[in-house]
Amino acid sequence: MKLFEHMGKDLFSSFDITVPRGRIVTDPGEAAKVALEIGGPVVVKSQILAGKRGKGGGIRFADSPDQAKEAVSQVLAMVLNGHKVVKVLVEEKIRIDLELYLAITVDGEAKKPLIIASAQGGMEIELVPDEYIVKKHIDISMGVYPFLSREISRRLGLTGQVSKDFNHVLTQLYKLFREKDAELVEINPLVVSDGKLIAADAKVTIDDDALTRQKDLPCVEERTAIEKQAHDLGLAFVELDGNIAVMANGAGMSMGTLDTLSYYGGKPANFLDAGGGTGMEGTAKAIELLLQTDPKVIFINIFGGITRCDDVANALIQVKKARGIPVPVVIRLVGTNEEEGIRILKENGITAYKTMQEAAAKAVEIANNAN
Amino acid sequence: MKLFEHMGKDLFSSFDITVPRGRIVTDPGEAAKVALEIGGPVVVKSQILAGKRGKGGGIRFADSPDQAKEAVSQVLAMVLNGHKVVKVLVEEKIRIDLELYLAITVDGEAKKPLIIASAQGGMEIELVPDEYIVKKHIDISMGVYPFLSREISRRLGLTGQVSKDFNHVLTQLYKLFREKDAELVEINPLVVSDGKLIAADAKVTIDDDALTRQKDLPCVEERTAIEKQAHDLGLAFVELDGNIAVMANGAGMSMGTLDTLSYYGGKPANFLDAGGGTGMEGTAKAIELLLQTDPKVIFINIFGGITRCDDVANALIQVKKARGIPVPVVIRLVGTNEEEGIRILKENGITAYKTMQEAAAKAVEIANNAN
Amino acid sequence: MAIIINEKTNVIVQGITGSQGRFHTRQMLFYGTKVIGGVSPGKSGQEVEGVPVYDTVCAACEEQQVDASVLFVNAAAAKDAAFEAISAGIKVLVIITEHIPVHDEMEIVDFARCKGTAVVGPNTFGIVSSGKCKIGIPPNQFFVEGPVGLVGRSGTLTYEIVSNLTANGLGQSTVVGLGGDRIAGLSFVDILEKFEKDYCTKAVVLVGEIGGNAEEEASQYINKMTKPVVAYIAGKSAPPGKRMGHAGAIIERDKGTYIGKVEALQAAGAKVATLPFEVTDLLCQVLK
Amino acid sequence: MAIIINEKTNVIVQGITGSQGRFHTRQMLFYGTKVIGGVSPGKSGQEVEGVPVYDTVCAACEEQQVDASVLFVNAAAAKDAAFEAISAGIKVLVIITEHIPVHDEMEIVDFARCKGTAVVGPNTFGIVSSGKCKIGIPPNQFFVEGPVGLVGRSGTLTYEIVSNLTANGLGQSTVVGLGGDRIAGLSFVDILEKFEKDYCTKAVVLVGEIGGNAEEEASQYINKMTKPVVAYIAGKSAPPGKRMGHAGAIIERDKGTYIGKVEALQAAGAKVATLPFEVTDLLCQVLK
Repeated sequence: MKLFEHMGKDLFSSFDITVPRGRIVTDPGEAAKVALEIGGPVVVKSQILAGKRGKGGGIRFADSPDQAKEAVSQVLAMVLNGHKVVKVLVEEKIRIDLELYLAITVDGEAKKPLIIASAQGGMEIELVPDEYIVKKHIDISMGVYPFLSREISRRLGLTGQVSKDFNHVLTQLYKLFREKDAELVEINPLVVSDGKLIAADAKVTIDDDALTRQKDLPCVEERTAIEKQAHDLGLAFVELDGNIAVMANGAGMSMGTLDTLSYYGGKPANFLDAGGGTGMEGTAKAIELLLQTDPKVIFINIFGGITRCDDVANALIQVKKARGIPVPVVIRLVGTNEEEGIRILKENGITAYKTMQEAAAKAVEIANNAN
Repeated sequence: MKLFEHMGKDLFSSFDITVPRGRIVTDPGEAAKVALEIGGPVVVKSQILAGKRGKGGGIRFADSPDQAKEAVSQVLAMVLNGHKVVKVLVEEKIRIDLELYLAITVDGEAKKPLIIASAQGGMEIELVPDEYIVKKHIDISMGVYPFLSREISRRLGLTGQVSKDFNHVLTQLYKLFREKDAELVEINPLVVSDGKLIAADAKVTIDDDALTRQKDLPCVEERTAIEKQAHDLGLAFVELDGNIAVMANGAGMSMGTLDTLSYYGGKPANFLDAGGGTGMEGTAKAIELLLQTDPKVIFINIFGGITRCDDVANALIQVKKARGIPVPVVIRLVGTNEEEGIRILKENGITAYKTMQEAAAKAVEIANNAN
Repeated sequence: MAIIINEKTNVIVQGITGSQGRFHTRQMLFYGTKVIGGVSPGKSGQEVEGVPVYDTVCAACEEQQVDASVLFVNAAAAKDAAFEAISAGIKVLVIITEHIPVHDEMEIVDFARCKGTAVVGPNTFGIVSSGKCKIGIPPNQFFVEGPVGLVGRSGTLTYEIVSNLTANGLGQSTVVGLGGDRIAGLSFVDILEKFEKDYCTKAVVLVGEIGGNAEEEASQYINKMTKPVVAYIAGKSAPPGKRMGHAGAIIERDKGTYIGKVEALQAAGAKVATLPFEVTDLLCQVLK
Repeated sequence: MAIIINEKTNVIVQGITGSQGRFHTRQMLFYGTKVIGGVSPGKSGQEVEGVPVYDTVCAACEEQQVDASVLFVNAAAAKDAAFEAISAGIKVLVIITEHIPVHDEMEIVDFARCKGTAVVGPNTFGIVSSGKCKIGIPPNQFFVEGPVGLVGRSGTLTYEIVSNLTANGLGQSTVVGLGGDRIAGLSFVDILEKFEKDYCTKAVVLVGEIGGNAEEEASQYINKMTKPVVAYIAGKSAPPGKRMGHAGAIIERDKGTYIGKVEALQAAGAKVATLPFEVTDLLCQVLK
């Protein structure tokens, strides 16, 4: 779960990492008030979950409360990277002497937390050459020790008080990372401002699998309506832009199914991993989800392990009887209780395929002929 | 540094380990007040740092405030194991269904914290056979996890709610052990009282080397006056009951010196490890300490490594000139700046020995002839 | 022979009294796995499918040598259960549990590495040394003895390929599921090293996915292997930036792309199948 | 040969700009130790006795291969410095610092064990492979090459015995100080195992102390050794229950008594000297 910038900054504050003074507003009038309180030039920042706001015009500067009001009313009218702006952060404009980059993330290959830092932070961090990026793994049993931030400071060229403050920010950021089950905490830029370190931005992503034990965090919904339905059913669902609705069981199998459809020239409408042991009711709901994508054909590819083929067959028939399925269904069904599943389908006039490739080719043929 | 029981119990409370209600008192009148507040039978416990108070009569029971007053006045008059009682803990008398033993200490061989537990806690824990004692090491990088307390619960035969409470007590006790730099935390007995776990005693020893970072702990002074002087000088000093005052450098060397003196039939008056690099002033003060033990002879055994022989010689001469040394001095001096040290001594009429055994034999001879 | 587990491996099931634990204990026993005990706090004295249940792992270890443990506990209890098994000195730990928080996974893998425990998973289907021992959840019928070592991340995709192999007369020495989460105990390279040494394994199949760079790392080792390797990488058609179920299956920037992985594997001498069923054909070629 | 360190060992000094660090860097260089760098945060660019100073251990490691590090930092900084060395992959860490909190010591030793770093100390005089390399603080002049391997806990007591050996023509292969604190990295057994394998070591001296049961554990290994062992145990005359400087030198209940240790050693075939200077005589006997 990604947090909005202002939520990330609230977290930073609670972990004693300095952020610019400011507040979140939802209308231009409030913005003027906040600017007045701050009593100087302010920055107006759209709160959306996508990056590259600056380039899209989602960040404005204002020297007076009136200007702040004007800027906020402009930003609130914007749609950035497909996200409508509904909240805006108004905060003091800080002096920028140097922009650092600092992030902690999970490195799957090393199986450890990874610190990424650079003395060339700011908007173009992706373009900074490797030799200006410092990467250091953290032993999770040990945590962040002063020596580690001394080493990073050295590589970044930080000295004196800034280096000491950097140790504080890194230590606290790691504490946040650990205590809040973050997958990513990122400060870009971490600004050196009159000799002090200030987190001018905040990107925090929380591990979805840890949300049940992170109850005091704000809740942010990123999914589309249909993805949310799938998520609530415990299914992994991603919308795509094709016309073959796809259900398979297992993430790798689902990807393999998309690949096979693409190989035969088809365009999947979605990725849907029905997982293992979803049962008949869950499978029926998954099929209903597929119908919402308005496809030309439905392709079901099941290799029954925990999943039982008879459950899948019954689910399909149930949906068909209950609400009708207006498009052709191509189904491949092997594995646990295969015979029973095939029998149920046959009784209802559906012939199941034995191999993924035959079935995929058929589904693509139907979809392409329907155009 | 050992803490008094009441200090240990205050710590337990702050770590959410239940202790009997009670308060510390220093006069019988207060005791009656506390007993009145508690409103039932109370226990009166002398606060001294030695064990076996119960056997020495340092623990009394009282059914009324008057009895409590009487008991406290008795206990305050006592000297237990050489410790004069000046503080008494008055607390509720709890129902005892079962007495457990639970301790966490540092295991030097395994190099890890060690949990020691028994279902046969109480006064005679030293006599409980090994098969009724559960010992479990803790991986310090991991800490105490529920599985560990489940395993200990199983071995102790605890079940249900008591087993869950035991997990809580163990987890919190380990937290205390770690956060307070304890060498030992011991609860004996940990009482099962009406289905609840209550720490009826508290023994907590804090690592002396960690006291500088444990500033919020109470300060307890256990040393004799002369040991305290030595400690303040950075020297390790232990009073013994012989008549040969001994100074050596290094703990092993100091012990070896005592052993050698004993071998020749001598009785050391003390153990004094002058350490390494104490310098002339420190060495002079160490020699003055030796004089306070009122010995028959002073034996100085120096193998100069960091310690410089000329410093030792100068220190000895300085003390001799400044205040006189009323007893013979036998000195063995080898190592760093040996020639210079021997020359200084010779100028002042003292002949240094080359080997420990010759010197020790001589010191014993002098001491024994002086009787 | 086979790798990691064989017909002598004594296995315990942590979480044996849950429905998954019960079901798969039965399936593992059917397969011939020596399931010698189960652990479920507070349930000691019970039996599941004739297997004795203990309160703790130590209690099980007091009775018999335990070589491996498999976790069917829920995600919230997984770290405690894994630490319990590792602390008890069990050398193979198979973690079926999915949705374990990633910080817990990092801690488990770190502690296991320190103690010398091989962790298969988390979020894995398990490991099968065909005909000898199955630890995990794959359907029994497809796994028959033979010369192919297989390592993959996804369960059903692996079953798909294994069943295709078996249908074409190619049995397996050992099939290992690394697990679908971003953090996994054993890596491709760990498994490839073991297959390279295992004299029963004549050829190796690697079933990868887009995202991360595990396949690129594996390629470096494949370059040094004497045994032929056939690979399939899922996710060729996945759009960038979208998570596809597995945490691993996400492409960020230029890292972990399908093309990058295929090129690395081919440069290392592996044959790469475009679709899952082609793996069998390529294997037949390299085994000739 | 010798154990743990030799004439090729590249050494860095952590805390090189302190007075102890400076003094002993000079002494080690005199002895012939290859001190190739020092670490002192914020002091990079300086030199101590011609040795370059770096801000961090990593900075030193970027310049040259570092085989060992010796710590002269204060007790409060020791854990951080030790973790820095271990994290950097340095395989021998000698911790001279005394008064390190025991919890920090447990953490250091645990992390080192996990990473495969050999820790000598804390609160040790160090280690000397005579004539080749000295890491630590013993006076240079007494350590000459020869056939005796020596392991002890206390500095001056060890110097006493070494000087007596040297005076009688018995040089040393390696002399190791385990350190005087309750927690030590390497144990007697670790060192005895290395001496047993080292072909330059013909006989071994163990200098123990009352308290703990390290000497009892060592006895079990001595029983299996082919090389002769001579031991001296300090503290025969120490009264029970009193701490004698070293945390180890405390006798609790029946554990760690002088008699218990001597009996264990003798039962294992070691010769036990009653007084320090007798060690030389006993060695002469066993080396004949």
